[in-house]
Amino acid sequence: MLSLIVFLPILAGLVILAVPSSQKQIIRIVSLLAALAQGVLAVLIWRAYDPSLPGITASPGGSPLGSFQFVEKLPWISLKLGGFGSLNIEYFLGVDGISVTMVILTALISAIGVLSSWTIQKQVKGYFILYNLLASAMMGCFVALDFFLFYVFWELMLLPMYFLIGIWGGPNREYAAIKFFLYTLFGSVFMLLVMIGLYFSVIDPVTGNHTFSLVAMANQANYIKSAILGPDNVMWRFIAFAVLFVGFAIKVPMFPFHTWLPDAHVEAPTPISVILAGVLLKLGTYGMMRINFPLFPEVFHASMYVIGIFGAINIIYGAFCALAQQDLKKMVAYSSISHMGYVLLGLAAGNSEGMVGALYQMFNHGTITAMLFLLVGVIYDRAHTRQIDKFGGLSSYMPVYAAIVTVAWFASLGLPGLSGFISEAFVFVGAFSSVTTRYIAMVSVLGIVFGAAYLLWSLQRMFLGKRKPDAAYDLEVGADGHEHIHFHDWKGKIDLDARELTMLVPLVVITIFLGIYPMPILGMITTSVNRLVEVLTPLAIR
Amino acid sequence: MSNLTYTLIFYIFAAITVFSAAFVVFSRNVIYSAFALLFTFFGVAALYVFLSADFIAVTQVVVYVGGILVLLLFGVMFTKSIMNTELKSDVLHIIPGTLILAGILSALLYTFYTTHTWKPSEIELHGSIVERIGYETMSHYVLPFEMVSILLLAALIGAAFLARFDKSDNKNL
Amino acid sequence: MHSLIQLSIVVLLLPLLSFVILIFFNRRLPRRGDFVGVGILGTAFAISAYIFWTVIVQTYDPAFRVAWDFTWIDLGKVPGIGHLQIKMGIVIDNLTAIMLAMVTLISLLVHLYSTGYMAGDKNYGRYFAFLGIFTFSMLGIVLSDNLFSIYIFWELVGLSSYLLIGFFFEKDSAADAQKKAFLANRVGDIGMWLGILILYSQFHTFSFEQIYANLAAGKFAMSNAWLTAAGLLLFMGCVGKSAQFPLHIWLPDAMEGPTPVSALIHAATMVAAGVYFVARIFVLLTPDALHVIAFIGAFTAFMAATIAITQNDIKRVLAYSTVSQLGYMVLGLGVGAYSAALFHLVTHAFFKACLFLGSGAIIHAMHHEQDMRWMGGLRRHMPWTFATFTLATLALAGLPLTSGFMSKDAILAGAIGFANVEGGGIYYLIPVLGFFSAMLTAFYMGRQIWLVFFGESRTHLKPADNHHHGLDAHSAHDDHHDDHEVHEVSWNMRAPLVILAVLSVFIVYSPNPLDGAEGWFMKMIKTPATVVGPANHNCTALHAETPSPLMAEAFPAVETHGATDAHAVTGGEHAAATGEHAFADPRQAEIAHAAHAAHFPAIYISSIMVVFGISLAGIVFVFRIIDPDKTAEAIRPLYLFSLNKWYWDEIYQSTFIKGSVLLSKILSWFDTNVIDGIVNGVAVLVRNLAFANNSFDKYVVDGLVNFTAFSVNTTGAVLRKLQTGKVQTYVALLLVVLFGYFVFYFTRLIY
Amino acid sequence: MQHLIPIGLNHYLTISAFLLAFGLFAVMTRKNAIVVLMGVELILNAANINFLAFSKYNGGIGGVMFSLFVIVIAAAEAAIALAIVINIFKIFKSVDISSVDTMKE
Repeated sequence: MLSLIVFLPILAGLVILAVPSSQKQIIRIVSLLAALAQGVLAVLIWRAYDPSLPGITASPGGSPLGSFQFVEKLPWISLKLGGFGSLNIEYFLGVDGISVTMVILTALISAIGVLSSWTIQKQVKGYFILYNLLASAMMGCFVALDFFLFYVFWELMLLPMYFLIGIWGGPNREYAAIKFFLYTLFGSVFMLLVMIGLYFSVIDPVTGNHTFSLVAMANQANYIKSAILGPDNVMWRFIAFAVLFVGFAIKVPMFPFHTWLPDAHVEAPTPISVILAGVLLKLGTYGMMRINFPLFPEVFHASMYVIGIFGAINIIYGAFCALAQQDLKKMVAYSSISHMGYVLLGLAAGNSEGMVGALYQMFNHGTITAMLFLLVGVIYDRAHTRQIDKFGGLSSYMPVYAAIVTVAWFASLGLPGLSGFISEAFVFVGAFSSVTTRYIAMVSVLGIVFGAAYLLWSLQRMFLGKRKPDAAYDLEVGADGHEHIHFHDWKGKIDLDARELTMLVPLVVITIFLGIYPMPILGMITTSVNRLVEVLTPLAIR
Repeated sequence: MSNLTYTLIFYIFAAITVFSAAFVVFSRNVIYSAFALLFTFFGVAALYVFLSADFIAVTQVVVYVGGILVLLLFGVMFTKSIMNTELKSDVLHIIPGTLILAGILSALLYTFYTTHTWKPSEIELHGSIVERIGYETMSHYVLPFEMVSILLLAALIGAAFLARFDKSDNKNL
Repeated sequence: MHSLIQLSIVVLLLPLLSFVILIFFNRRLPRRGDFVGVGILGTAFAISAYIFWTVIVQTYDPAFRVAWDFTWIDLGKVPGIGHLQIKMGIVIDNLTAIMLAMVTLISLLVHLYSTGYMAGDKNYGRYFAFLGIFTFSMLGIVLSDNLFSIYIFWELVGLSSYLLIGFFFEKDSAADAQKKAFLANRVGDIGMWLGILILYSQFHTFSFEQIYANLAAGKFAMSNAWLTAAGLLLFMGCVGKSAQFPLHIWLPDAMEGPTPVSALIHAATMVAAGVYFVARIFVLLTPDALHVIAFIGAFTAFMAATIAITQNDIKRVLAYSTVSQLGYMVLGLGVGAYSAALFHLVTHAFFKACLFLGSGAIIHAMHHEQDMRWMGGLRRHMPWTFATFTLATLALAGLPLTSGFMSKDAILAGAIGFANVEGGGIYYLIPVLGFFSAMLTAFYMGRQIWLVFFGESRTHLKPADNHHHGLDAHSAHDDHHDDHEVHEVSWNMRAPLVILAVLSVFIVYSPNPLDGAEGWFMKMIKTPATVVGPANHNCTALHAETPSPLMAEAFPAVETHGATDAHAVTGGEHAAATGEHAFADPRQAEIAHAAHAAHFPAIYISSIMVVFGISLAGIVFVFRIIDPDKTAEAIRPLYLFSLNKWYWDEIYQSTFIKGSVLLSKILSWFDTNVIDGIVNGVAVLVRNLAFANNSFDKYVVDGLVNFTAFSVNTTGAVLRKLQTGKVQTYVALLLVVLFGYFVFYFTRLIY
Repeated sequence: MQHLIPIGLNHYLTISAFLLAFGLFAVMTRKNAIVVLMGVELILNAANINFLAFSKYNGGIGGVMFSLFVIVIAAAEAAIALAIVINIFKIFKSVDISSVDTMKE
């Protein structure tokens, strides 16, 4: 099941390989079908998922696989390395509450990304092959339970992303692509080091060999006491945690490692922005929840305060930077930074409410920001500019677009009734309830106001009022006596067309539904998060 | 058959094999070489019989003599006209070749006769093994067998393709 | 589930249904679906009226309370806490029943009124949809039984207010106003949210009932300062929503919305939600918090009143008057005059809605002229409007025989009582400001009446360049705009005025025009017993400095009550049901006593003040014994101070807004230049290192490489001779090597 | 002489060594491609003799089977090689493989 959902896009990519590159429509449809099949599988997984099993790690006396579901475990690479012993890498997939939500999100965003890629005209075949590779790698990251396998998927993701930005991006695409590539590569190199250190510190309780299994690594009893990252080696564990954290923080992206994000977003084509914001950023925080924190719980506990401060900086700093932007996409990119700060803050709280909020925020940020980027793409397609000042009064001329923008913008600023609110609320509830992050939460709350400020301001400048003199479009009086809008060299429908509605309406519906009744997602994650919190709480406090 | 007769017959066939092989190599005339090769193959087939591999011997005769040799002769005739005096085959590196021949031969023989660690098994093959070959082919060796058959098929098709007589080539000739 | 709960859920969901129908289908319905909105609100009001009837008239029990909740979010077995569920629920008590009826009634009337006022607008259908979502959110606040859902509906109210203020979004001023309103509310909301967080972090529940039970049981583990902070932070929500100082700035600007919206949202319901919320959390407010609240209320009441006297826009005067009256309510709550404040909330809702709708009628009739200086003499053209407007004005000013008199008087009496109990001094500032504001209220309302309805029409005086037409409905009418064609409005706009005016008369609330306490309202809404203060032994320290003989008696009784019974909150109300005031908190009891004693002084003082105010307005603006312009000139700095609204907008503009924008620019610069600069600098550094490395490479490493290449080349030239291209040469070489191996092997074997 | 009378493994190996040596010599020195092919056949036969000899004196059937496959593959090789030779002939008008030295440069 999980293998299928991971490798379906690659299969589709292989099929596309066989399709002549002139058959653009077939290529798109094959990708779409793969994405839809992935979606169906995600729904099946969602339906079959048993929310009462916690996952995270093997409970004492329980199955060594932990209570993961849909587990697939096969020996993959077994190398005898002479003096180093043997290298045992497993093909180990499985989901628990933390990953299953991300699997669903990935399937959803992938499908929407394919739809959004319909307008790509340049080298369609190559684009979709890379796209499908990316989709597979993302999905793989979320279901891999072997650190090595995770790392493979993690790196596999980097390459298509580099090309997708570097070939199909905007005018400054090479710079952005290289920046993205170097930043994330920088992070992953450290991850590799820590991974190897962990490998030699952990013993699989069943086989007695060293193992890359994250399930075994998450159980502190499996560590060799005197090993490099064993419990005795406090300093090295601290360094490993920090290094790993930086690796993931780059992906989040956390201040001060965030500058690749605005560049990458501004240059990337719309679907790639959607994927980037919708799924890729989540990998950073997912990695923290899956790897960074449970493997080094005592270090996590000691550094909660610092993580919280960085979360708060992200929230407020991102909001302020967003306030100053003239480019709409850049503003949304900074809003992403701000919103990922909530995730960090929730994680830093270290309690169930905060973690649930963080995970739920990851999901909601995925859907909401995807929506924001799609909407930016819509206007960019038409007007070929994203300067906020070049618009004005769009509400009158594009009512459906304006309505969806309003929903998306308000979802982003955390309006109750829309999903973003619940996650932000839980993040704050958690952060405030934790004594460590209480004051940080009090400062971060300001982010709510500034978030509202930049979103409402941009909304006002673009959609309210009247057309500005130097706007990127003209007004024409139509046959019916009403004023209509006219974009230069845009032949399509002025308001949203059917394809765009197909992408946006499901996201709007999800956003509203999950804002009113969050249990379909929360129900899956609470058990796992509670277990995670237990694992993270040091024995002394537990 | 007495032991001596057995030995004698072996030596006769061994001599036929070795000398005809030498003739194959040293003869200047390709046609002669081909016919000498015929004898070599027969000699080898006889030796196979001595080695209790009668089935292989028959196969040797059928395939080598009936197939490969005929093929070689075809090749000779395709490429040279029979009546052509140029049937003689020139030689190259004759001195290093002879040296190497001598060297390798002596090295091998030296090895064989100085190595005392050969450990022939108590059991030797006796009598006909056709039935065992049949069983083995269809059980243990069925996969190689199938692969070899596919290889043969591919080789035949490939050979036919390679050697096909193009019209364009015809014009050039 | 109690049948009332079921009914209230229906009432809650009906406006939402209206919203959903209208937002999606308004263009397909006849008349853009306005009848859907009116019809649904009519139904909702009918059901609310039934609830009101059942609860207030039939049951007639001050302690009446039914509640119901369901699990909204289940967080499972949370480590360290246990099974954690977040519940949503509905509670119906007397206050809820009254608010429910009030909100649905005003909403219904505004819907009805809007069918006339908004007719012909291009977004007519959407307007009713927005009214629907507003009513839904407002009812949600009223019905909520926990802080979390109140917060949710609180923000939704903010959203609907945002949508409705900016309904004429093509006007830049409207777009600015809607943003300002939302942001000001957000600032208040984050305070409220922090307050909620403080309480949640202690008790892991949002439910009022459980929080109060826990507080009463003394389970609040943080210091008392935190509890006071929690109360004040929650009050910040009210500051935002009820436009109290310092977040009052948004409300006057919100008048950019359509006038019926101003009536519904910015006069009667939404702004009252803040007061309602403070009433809900009243029991957890510590005395310190209450003092702050009282001062903020008094200051707001006074400040807004001073601003209102110089405003020329008819709606702005009413807006500042709303701020001022809300200040009264907050003051009332702060001094502990709980029922009086809520009483004022209800009475104010009706007469202020009436005033706004009346002003809407005037604006409508005057073709969107809002400046009072160019009105005048309208009483002859619009008798119905004149009558109802005047009645409501009298109620607002607080003349006897009106509802406003009773409620304002009760608040002022409470303020005097409070000051007496607290021991005078600075606390007397509160009633003084209250009375002074009452006079100012009478003065500016008198001014409005005189300017608008009396005298002669001054339309022609209006400077031509000052023409400003809103984008309101009927802009087409402007073409054949005739000054003398001022007509009374149609029935669907008149009927709401009449109904609201009738509801401003004393008899609706109390048989005794001088004492609201004898009416059903004050009898049904009793001050709940506080769960902090002396009832909470953790908090006794707070009251060490204000010992009271009553405390010793009340304290042990309530402590046992609170510790064992989750319904400690209603304990006092149970006692009250028997007919006597039985305050759990001695301080409350003291203030109530003092307020009772101050009842008649308050009546006298306020009546005198009001009459003085109205007469002064008459003297100035009708008989012109004192020339207003000369007076204004004489006290010009004061006049400008008032006209420019105490310069609050400018102060905020130059500090917070400019500051934020500046900070954002600085941070953005920092981001692109410093952080990205560091990143790029590292890249340049690495590249320079690479260059340095490169030269090393070129001369040292490359030298070696070149040497190697040279030697390889020479060797190659030799070996090349072997590359004959002949297969057999290669075979020969191969065999030579093989032979060599043999030799090597054997020599090893031998030696 | 006692080496010569009971026919043993070494006899066969000696024969195969001769065949191998002759085969190699042919491959190495003859210019005619056909003769080179004949040399190859000799080498293959030498190998086959070794297989069967070891098989016989080891009692296993593996060598027999292997030699069978060798024969088959030899047949295939011969067919392909001859086809190649014919092609060479077509292109170079000769079967003299010493003239086929385009690999030189």
